[in-house]
Amino acid sequence: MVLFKKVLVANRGEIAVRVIKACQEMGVKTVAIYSDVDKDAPHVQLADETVGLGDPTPIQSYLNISKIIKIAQDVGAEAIHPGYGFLAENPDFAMSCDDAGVKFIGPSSKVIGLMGDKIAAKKTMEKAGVPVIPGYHGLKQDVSTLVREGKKIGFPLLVKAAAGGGGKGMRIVYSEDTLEESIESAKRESKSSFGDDTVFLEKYLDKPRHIEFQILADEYGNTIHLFERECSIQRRHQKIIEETPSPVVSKELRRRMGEAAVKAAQAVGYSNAGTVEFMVDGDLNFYFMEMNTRLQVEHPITEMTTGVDLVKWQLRIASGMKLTLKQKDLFQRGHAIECRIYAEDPRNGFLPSVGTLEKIEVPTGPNIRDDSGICTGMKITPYYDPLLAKLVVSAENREESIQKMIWALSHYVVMGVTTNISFLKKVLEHEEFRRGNITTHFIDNYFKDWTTAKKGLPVDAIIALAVYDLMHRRTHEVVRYKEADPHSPWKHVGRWRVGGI
Amino acid sequence: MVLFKKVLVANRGEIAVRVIKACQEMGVKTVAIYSDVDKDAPHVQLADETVGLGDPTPIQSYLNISKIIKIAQDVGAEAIHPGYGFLAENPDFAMSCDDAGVKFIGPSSKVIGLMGDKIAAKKTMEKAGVPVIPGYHGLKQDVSTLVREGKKIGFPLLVKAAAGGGGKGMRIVYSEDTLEESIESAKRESKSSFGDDTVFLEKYLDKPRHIEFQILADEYGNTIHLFERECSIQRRHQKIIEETPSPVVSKELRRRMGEAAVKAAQAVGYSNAGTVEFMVDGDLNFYFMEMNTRLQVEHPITEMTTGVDLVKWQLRIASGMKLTLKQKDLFQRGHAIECRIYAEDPRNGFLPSVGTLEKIEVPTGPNIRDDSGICTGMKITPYYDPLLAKLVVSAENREESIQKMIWALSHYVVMGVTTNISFLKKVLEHEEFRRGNITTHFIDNYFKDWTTAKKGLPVDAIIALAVYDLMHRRTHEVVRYKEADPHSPWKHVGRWRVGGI
Amino acid sequence: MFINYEHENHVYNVSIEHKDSYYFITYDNTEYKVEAEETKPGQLKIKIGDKIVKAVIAESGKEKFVFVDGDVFKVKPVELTGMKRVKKKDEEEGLSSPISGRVVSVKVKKGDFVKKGDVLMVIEAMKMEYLIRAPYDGKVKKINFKEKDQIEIGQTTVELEKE
Amino acid sequence: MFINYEHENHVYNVSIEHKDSYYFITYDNTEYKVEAEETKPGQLKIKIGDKIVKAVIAESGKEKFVFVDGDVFKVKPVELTGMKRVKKKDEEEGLSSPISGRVVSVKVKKGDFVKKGDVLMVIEAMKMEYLIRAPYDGKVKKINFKEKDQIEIGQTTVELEKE
Repeated sequence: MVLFKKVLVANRGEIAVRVIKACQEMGVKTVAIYSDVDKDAPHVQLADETVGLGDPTPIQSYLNISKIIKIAQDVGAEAIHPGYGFLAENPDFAMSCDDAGVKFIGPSSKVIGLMGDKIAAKKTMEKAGVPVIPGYHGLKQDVSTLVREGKKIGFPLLVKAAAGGGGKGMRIVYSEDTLEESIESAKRESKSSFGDDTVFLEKYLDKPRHIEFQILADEYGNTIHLFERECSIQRRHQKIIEETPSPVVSKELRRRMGEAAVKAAQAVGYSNAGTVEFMVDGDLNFYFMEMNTRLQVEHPITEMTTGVDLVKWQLRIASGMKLTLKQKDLFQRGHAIECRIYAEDPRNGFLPSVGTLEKIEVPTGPNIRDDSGICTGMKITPYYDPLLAKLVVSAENREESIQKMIWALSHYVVMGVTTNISFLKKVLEHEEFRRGNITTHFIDNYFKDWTTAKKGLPVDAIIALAVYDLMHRRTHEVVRYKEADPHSPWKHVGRWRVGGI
Repeated sequence: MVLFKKVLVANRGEIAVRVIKACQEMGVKTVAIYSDVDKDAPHVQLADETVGLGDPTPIQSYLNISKIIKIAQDVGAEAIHPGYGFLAENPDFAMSCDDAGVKFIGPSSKVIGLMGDKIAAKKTMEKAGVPVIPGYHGLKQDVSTLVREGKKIGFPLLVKAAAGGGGKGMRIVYSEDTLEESIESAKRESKSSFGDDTVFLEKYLDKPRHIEFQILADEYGNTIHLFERECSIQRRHQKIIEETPSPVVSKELRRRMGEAAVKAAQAVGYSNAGTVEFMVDGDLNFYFMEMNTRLQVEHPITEMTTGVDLVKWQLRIASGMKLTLKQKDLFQRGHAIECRIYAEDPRNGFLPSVGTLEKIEVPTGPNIRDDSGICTGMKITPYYDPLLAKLVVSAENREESIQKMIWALSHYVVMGVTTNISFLKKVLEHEEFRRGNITTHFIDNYFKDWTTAKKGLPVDAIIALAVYDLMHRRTHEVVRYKEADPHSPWKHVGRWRVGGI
Repeated sequence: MFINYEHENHVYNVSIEHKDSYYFITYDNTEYKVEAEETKPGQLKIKIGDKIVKAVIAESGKEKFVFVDGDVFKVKPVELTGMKRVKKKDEEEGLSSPISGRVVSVKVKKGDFVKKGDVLMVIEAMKMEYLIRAPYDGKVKKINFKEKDQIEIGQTTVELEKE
Repeated sequence: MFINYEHENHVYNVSIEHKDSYYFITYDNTEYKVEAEETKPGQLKIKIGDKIVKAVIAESGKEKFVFVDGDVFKVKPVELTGMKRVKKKDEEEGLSSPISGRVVSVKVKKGDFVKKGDVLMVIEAMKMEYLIRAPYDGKVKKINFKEKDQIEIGQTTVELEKE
């Protein structure tokens, strides 16, 4: 078996960069595709060949199956790596690749389809003996049936897009009052994101943790797991901080969950990299939630603690090589954390922020990894996910890993858009986080007020600005402060002392 | 036991940056010192406090014991980290720290003194039952005695500064003809570098490899080793590429050498981080060469394969904490390589290169670590060692690690001084290196011609320049090519075709 | 030198002077005596008493970004005399689009009576949906966008007449 | 456009034209038809046939640095007419300092006869010693530096009269 000679990367941003680098190290030529707004993006700079997609609208560019497959054929790419998001879990795309004679780097179209339908996936897992969460996964999708079934399950409950992932088309419902509206909205979002408005309902667990297991399986039935990732720190049902090992998973629980994950993968004849997501409740019972049939955003923390390069294995497996890693030879070492750096405003409901990146400075040091898809001068547009980069660190233990991450976040400068960097730091500094007392409600429980609180300009920033402006003497448009009327919005601000110095 | 609150870093360049970052992660405040030419250097940018040393001459700045100790006292630093080089192995400095009530982060002054005297060190090791290389370590230091003893040992032999390290004051002598001259030159260099002209002579081994073991010892007698580093790739007797594990060290040899290293450290009551260097011959016999009583330049490859942060442990040990790492819990995983990026010209005898750094671009990616002490606009002066940065990578195995390093070197851009980057790449690409067939003679054996060969401007570079200049239209000073006289130095260059297009 | 900085609708009045090797900054009735150096373009090292503050400053048009202790703040120098209020009334704020995106659905018609919390419009951006809810009971006076329209951050979606 | 580049004492003559979306470069009797784009300032992506070449170019005064396939080359644009030979005679080259540093010892006196290979001067820089050896047998005509003098790269250490 030999590796592909040329691979097309059907994605953008940090994951496209990650995949291109892995290919280049292995001597595989890479082809990047890009929409008009991504013309100068890092993944385009890095690739060996590049082909434009035109119109930045996702459906015209990174979701355009026929265009992408045609490009792969034109440039002679033997395989396509889909990254995550976009077409990564689209069974039609995998199928179209097969039809075009281009290898899709991932599991078979059939497995993607099965796991993409969350209802069918749960049924399959139940049959295979993997525990699942109580819920409604029925085919009757009229709103009144869903409302009735929802009431049966009780509150809080989760409305979730059957075809979804990454928080899209997902709603948490705390009472009957908002049930109907939430179901309708989730259906609409699911329809627009995935072209399918099927939703399912499930029990929202007490003190739930989101813990997932990384899987690698070759095309000859060899399947291993690479231990867990604790992904409980979420906002809007999307992960923002992930770590491994989980502070609550004992050796024994790890063994049992790992076996269940491997069983789940084998039950569907899984191949390539994948992730089995579990919900774990306060009593450490675990339930199968879904299987992500692709590389996961948070894969780097597994790489840092196991020493395995998951992307390289994806390429090897897809080119028909056997998995030479053995379960018994794998072990976790140290502790790794990932923080997702988003262009978003945590003080304003985590709304995405757009703008031009004026300045970027990235922390470097031992065991600091920055998987980034941005560069200075780049525009952050509303077309795509606002993920800028993933900052990943590892250290000898959890406490040191947290310290390192706090240091790294404090040295991560992104100017031009609002980011969640300072919010991430606050989460890591939180006493309950440090104790490992985390659930998927962590942000809601401890940061509800913070997210809406306005915060002033700290004195250090004021001093720095004034010094800078005096050094550069660029601020001439300064006028004497007038005692304004009492209804002025400026009333609670500092005023200078006349004759101060 | 609590950690120091404030540490002064008595060094510059990449190692000062490395130590400052480790301190900051642990919440320890840092004080950087700098000579006039280093005013804007990265270690100065990064530190919490900075104090100038003035005159860049080493003896006036980074070697100025009394000035540095006074600064430590003035700023209230409880400890001094010496890095490597400069005062790191100076027993007077360690002693002066003790006297001033400032903790020296390293072993005791007595141990540094003992190990710094290579002759006394060997005798101590011989007594402790650690094998040493045949040679002359006598006190009679007149040139005629040394010449007589040298002839007894036979050729090739090594002349080495007793107080030396890092290739300074070292000469290899292949025949009687140059023996006397080499001894004199080595003495002079030793005198000027270390203030001591004692040299010793030793047998130059057949197919010698330089393999060293990392040691960590606390102040309570607990001593562990962190496995080997293979450092055979050297030019001018200075390492340029290091890797771990060594391609020739078996599990059994590793156990025996590791035990000898721990025995060596314990024989002198060693504490803190240190390195026991061995020569290994073609039959895998190993001999104690010397002990470096400090952090080693190449420590990152040990960190990458063992998951241990050596600098943090240096700080913990010096502040009186116990070593909680146990030998039985340590293991190597994967393979790591370090390449030292020097401002030097491999095509011109590896002579240092000076200039201003016009542009720097650094490769990033999973398991790529760049320990760097440079920034754009910085001047590389003749005052200090021309080490710019250390590029370190790790991967699942040696072959992948080499591939990754080649990729990383190919993406490492340093403009303004001549560097050894392209030379390093050629070494890694060499078939014998890939096979692991390396000795300390590797560069001499395979790259003698290369180092003196001139190489032209490749066509790709010419095309890139022409395109760039056309795009920017900045080149106006162009004159028609005249058929020059046959003695012109330009005769073997390309000429354009008139009416080319 | 006197400077006014605007940040999140607040104005900060500062005075600064350079004397000998010190900068004297007066803000909020307190005087700070600091030493400062621009170590790289836009990179400041400031010594305030025992504390070392490192700041990074970038400019983009009239705006400045300042990075201090892991946080980035966006400010503008402002003139106070004759300045218009930049902040909208709170009531209007709830009706402006929180994001640039595309209108996926308009839930009301002109003349409709709505209750506080009712969904008026749904906007999609970056593959997520944002609901515009009525900030108070009222009557729909004007609808500024229709389905599939592009909408920019801050634009008013619907105008409501308070009950 | 015609350009001459000087690199390591060789001159490279190139002609280039831009037509449609292609650049036509002629060098050493070969014509190359390439597509090129400056993706970031100083960063070029060039398509030469099937091959993609990525180059980085930086300028410093008259000098240019070009990074291609992991190697950096320093070039200068040159005028050939009336140009002086920049390269010294080989004989002189061996006598010039290979590095900027400090003279630690002078081994000869004016009028001494030396043999090829004899050490004339020792220069120290960056904590290493460099020996200046006689490139041929000869008589010492002039010694340009004494002990402890600062010496710059390329400066002639000792002048020798050939035997």
